Amino acid sequence: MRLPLALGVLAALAVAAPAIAQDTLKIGAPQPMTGPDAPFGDKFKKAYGLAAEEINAAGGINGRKLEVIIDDHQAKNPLAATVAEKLITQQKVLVLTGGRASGQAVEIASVAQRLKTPYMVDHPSADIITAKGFEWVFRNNPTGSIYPMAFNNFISEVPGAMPKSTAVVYDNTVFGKTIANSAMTFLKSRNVPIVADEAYPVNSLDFKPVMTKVKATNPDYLLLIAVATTDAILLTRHAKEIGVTPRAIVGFGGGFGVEDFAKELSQLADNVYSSAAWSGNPNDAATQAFYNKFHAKYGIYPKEHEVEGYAAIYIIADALKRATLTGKIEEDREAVRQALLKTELTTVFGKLKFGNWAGPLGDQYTNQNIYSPEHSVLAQWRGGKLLNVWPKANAEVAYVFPDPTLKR
Amino acid sequence: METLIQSLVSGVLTGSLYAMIGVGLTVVFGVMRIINMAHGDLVMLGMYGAFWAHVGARVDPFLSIVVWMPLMFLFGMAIHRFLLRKVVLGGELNTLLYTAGLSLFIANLALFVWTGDYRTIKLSYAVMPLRPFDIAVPIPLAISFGLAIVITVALYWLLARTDMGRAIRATSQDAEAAALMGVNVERTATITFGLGTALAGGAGVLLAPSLYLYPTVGEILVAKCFVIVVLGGLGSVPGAIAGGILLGIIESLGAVYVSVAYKDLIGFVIFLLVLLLRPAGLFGVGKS
Amino acid sequence: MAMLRLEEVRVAYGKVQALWGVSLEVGESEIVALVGANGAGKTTTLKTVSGLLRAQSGSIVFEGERLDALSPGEIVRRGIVHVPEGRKLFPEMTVFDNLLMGGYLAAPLARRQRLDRVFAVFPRLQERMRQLAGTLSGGEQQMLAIGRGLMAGPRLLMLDEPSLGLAPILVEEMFRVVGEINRDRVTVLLVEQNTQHALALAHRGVVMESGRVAIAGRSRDLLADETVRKAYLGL
Amino acid sequence: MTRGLVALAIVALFAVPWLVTNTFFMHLAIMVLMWTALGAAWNLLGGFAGQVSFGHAAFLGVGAYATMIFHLKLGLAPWYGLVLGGVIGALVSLPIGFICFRLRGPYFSLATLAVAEIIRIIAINWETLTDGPVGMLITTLPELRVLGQPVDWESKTPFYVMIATIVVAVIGATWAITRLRFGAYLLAIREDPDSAEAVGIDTVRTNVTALALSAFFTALTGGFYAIYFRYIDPDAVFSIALSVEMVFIAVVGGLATAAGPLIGAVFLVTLAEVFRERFQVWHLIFYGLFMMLTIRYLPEGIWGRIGLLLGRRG
Repeated sequence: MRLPLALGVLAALAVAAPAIAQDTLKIGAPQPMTGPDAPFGDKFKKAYGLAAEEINAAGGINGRKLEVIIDDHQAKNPLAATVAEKLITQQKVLVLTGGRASGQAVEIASVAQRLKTPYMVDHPSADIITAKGFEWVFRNNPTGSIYPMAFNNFISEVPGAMPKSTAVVYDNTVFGKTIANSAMTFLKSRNVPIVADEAYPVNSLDFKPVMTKVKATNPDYLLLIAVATTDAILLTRHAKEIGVTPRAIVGFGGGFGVEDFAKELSQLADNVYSSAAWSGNPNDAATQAFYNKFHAKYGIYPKEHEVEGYAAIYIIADALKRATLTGKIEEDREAVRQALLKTELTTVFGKLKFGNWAGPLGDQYTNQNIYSPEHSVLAQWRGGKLLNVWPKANAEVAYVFPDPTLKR
Repeated sequence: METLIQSLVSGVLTGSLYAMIGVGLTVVFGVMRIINMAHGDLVMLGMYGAFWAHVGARVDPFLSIVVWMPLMFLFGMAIHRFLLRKVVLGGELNTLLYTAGLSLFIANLALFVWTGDYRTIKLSYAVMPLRPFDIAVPIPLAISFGLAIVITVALYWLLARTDMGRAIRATSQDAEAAALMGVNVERTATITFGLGTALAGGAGVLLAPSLYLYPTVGEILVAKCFVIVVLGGLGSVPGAIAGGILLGIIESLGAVYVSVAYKDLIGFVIFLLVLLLRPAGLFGVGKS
Repeated sequence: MAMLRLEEVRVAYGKVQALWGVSLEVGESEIVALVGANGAGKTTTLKTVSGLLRAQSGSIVFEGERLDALSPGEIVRRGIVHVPEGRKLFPEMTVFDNLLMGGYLAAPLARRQRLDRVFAVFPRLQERMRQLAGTLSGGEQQMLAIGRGLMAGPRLLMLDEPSLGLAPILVEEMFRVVGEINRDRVTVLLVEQNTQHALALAHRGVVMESGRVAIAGRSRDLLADETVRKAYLGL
Repeated sequence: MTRGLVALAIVALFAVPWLVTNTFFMHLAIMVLMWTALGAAWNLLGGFAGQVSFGHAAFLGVGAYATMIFHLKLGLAPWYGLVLGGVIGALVSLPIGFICFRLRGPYFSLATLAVAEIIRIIAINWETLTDGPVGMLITTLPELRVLGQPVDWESKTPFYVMIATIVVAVIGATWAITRLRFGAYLLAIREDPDSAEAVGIDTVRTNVTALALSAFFTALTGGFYAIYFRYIDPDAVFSIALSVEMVFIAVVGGLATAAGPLIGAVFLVTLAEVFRERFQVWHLIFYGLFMMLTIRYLPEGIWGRIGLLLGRRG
């Protein structure tokens, strides 16, 4: 009795859904536009907007306009699945991107796989997303376990840099856990003792107690892993306040590489390392051009997230151009998937080719960018600027090691 | 030894601010028998107050407390007068859910107005901590600690020595008897809610320079509030003070000597044990 | 001319009718004993006078002024003070603070004078001034309840079961104090289970039964009437 | 007459997959039923016994994790895990009940909140069992034949039938309770626990039974969540927000009514979707406002108010 009524309401809603011109090619992007992760959703929205605008201005996809439909999942997993489902079945998008955090991305990947729609992951880093054999899921950015590779190379290749002991502090999320596992696995293989292995709940507000504990172990290296920028800032601040004095503090996660990090910490940020998925080489002309365009449009300089989002739209556009589209949505999605499989491209993020290979922790990846290990860069904060220091080929300046500011 | 002292110092400093948040919640519970789920969001408003004073008006965030506490007092009275007064009559469950809705409303309105960006207050005079006896004492936290003590003493004086304070305590112990003394119970409730809101806002102002702020920070704080007020005995002001400092110490020692991952668990387990074994709170005077 | 007059007052708790049209009068400087079995409506009557309960119909007039629409605070301001059953002290406040609460509406000067008078009547309270009310003995708590009532400067004092739970020797003391208060020209409306004692002290008595006034008259006459004693007083 | 209507409603309920072809609407219908089951399960304890639990996400999470763990670690097909998960949820609720029911009113609510948080923290950290924050993912559901036909896990129908069955079971249980002496006991405890005890009702045992029943259905629905979404992580299935939402659905629908949670879920799921669609950033603001308005002006819930109006008219 009541259910048909409810369904009537639902039907009325669906009819009221905004009508979209038939000849546009639609990309669906579930992102957190409200709730705690809203600032990140906004970064991606800006990046997608700029990319789509440029592509459309340059003639679109073989004459057809590109449209990115962002739908809000509030950083809630079930809602991410709902949104993905809605984009695929209601909005009839050809391909998905976005997701923001790994938990939501796994839901989206699962839906995309079932409903046979390509999902081009732009930022979520959990290995599980491309390690479960989902042939409809593609990823440009490195997986979590690849993040520490530049750091691993640095300590292996620089004479005397191999840690005598290491403290690892990471957030208790997929992100923190994966990177910590990867880093610790490598360190253990080099017989480096892990003197502190501390997982903190995300948004802890107070890291003085952890740092007190870390200080008591007197580590040679301090590795900090944070998915949230604020945690990155507070971890560093509290480590220095309590007086932890390792030879180097190395941060993993976007937060250690954003402008806010230096702005908030001022001199406390000096000489902190950031091992990130992408640190952008400002000397590269294409990167320069992108920086300037982005700043001209939005008044801010892009970072990791914006670069990833911007690149994602170009990757998808490239595949759409090569795919033969018939207007039958199922066939078109398969065509886009086939085109993505053949992608060979260099974006502002770096080189890209999807492939199946084994990750550093033994995961079997499918459709994971085979150049991911090369994207890992070690950078260091110098007087408010983040400069690449390793690998040597990408270095903008020479590294400062050990960190002189940490010795009392 | 140094580690132990350092953890105790950190615990007490943070705990003093927890105490202030807890006191605000507990006076409201005492008088109205409601648990205000939006209390953490009121703290958040105070944090933004300090932030905007600092960034917008270039006023020292600590100084801005003299503006924000009275404003939050009025705001709290308005919330009670126009929103809560009638709902409270509907019973505990309704009030609880109503304030949960209020919390959602305030937090998301803040999200809309201020965006979800994380913000921090950077004080030029407080980059590196003081180091008496090689123990790190961050300057903003030390200032907050001092102000929290001043505010708490003032509150104590208000409750112990003024007619208004006596009326609040009397209402919280026996509302009907207080009415027979000529106390306007409803007005007292309005004032008390204003007081609780002012304390929450004040605590927010004091917290802001040491932490970071974002519109949904209240979620994290509200769970801590519950632990604090139950440790001390719901409705008891001295209990909430002791409970706040105790929680600060538990978190600090737990993180150092057990594990950061389990420090919240320790807090909740102690919370449960207190609920079961000493429902009047650890410090005796609360009611069961 | 009666100081307090109730006419046809009806009160209900939800669907349960408690008072079915109660009419009674209290004269200036009188002690009136309100007696009757449990559930007869004595406490309800007091609560209605003091404004804690609202009458559905009927009128309550105090010195020519209607009380039925006033708040408890406004009623206290007019000199009607209700010392409730079970004392209802503020257990976690000191004796001193409890007394100050009694004088909540009074001016500071009046408060100090009344405090002196209360301490004169109950010297024990002065000794225990800093103690928490919840830690007092039963007798002391009752003294404090009455003392707190006196702090409001009552012209009509309504006492609900002041002798309840007290040892016999303290009951004597209690009735002595009530008499003493009355000698200071304070009108007293006394609800008591201890019928014999209450009527012996009071000028007039009102007997209630099932939410109605059964009989009223001079207490001497009520005590003397054998049928009243048997039917209503259980003596 | 009533019996006929109920039968008709059940037939209509199970006919939906054959009438609605749009998969997104089917998804929303499944969401509505999932929330109905959760609201109704919560209602068994919160509505009838008046024990307001703010920790029911614990049971949902336990059910979801049990289903996943049995499947991924022990190879048990998830539909068996789902039922087992329900039983485990009920078992977990027993010690919780014996602990928390020594408390009343807000103290009980706070205790359940604490228990749920404790279980969440354990789930995050006990990695050997739960895989910690990484979460658990089922990539493909094993083959199942019903009446010789293979079940098509890519369509919505099997999930719809599954959750509709759970809803009928939990609403049926609610309806049965309102007719049994057990229901009268619960209401007596809600109205006045002291008097209930005085007339010889074992309040703790009665409450624990209600909690176990409530936990069973919540955990069962949690198992369904795991199978339907195929991915769970501790923050998603143990969150406080989930617990609050269950309470809210029961309250909006009408406490201690059999049909209330269905009304509440229909209302809130559609409302949330409309708000999300129409108001974008504003939608949680409106949602909060709506929550406040409902409690202020419809404290007895939508179905409760309808019941009152009908009662008054008749």
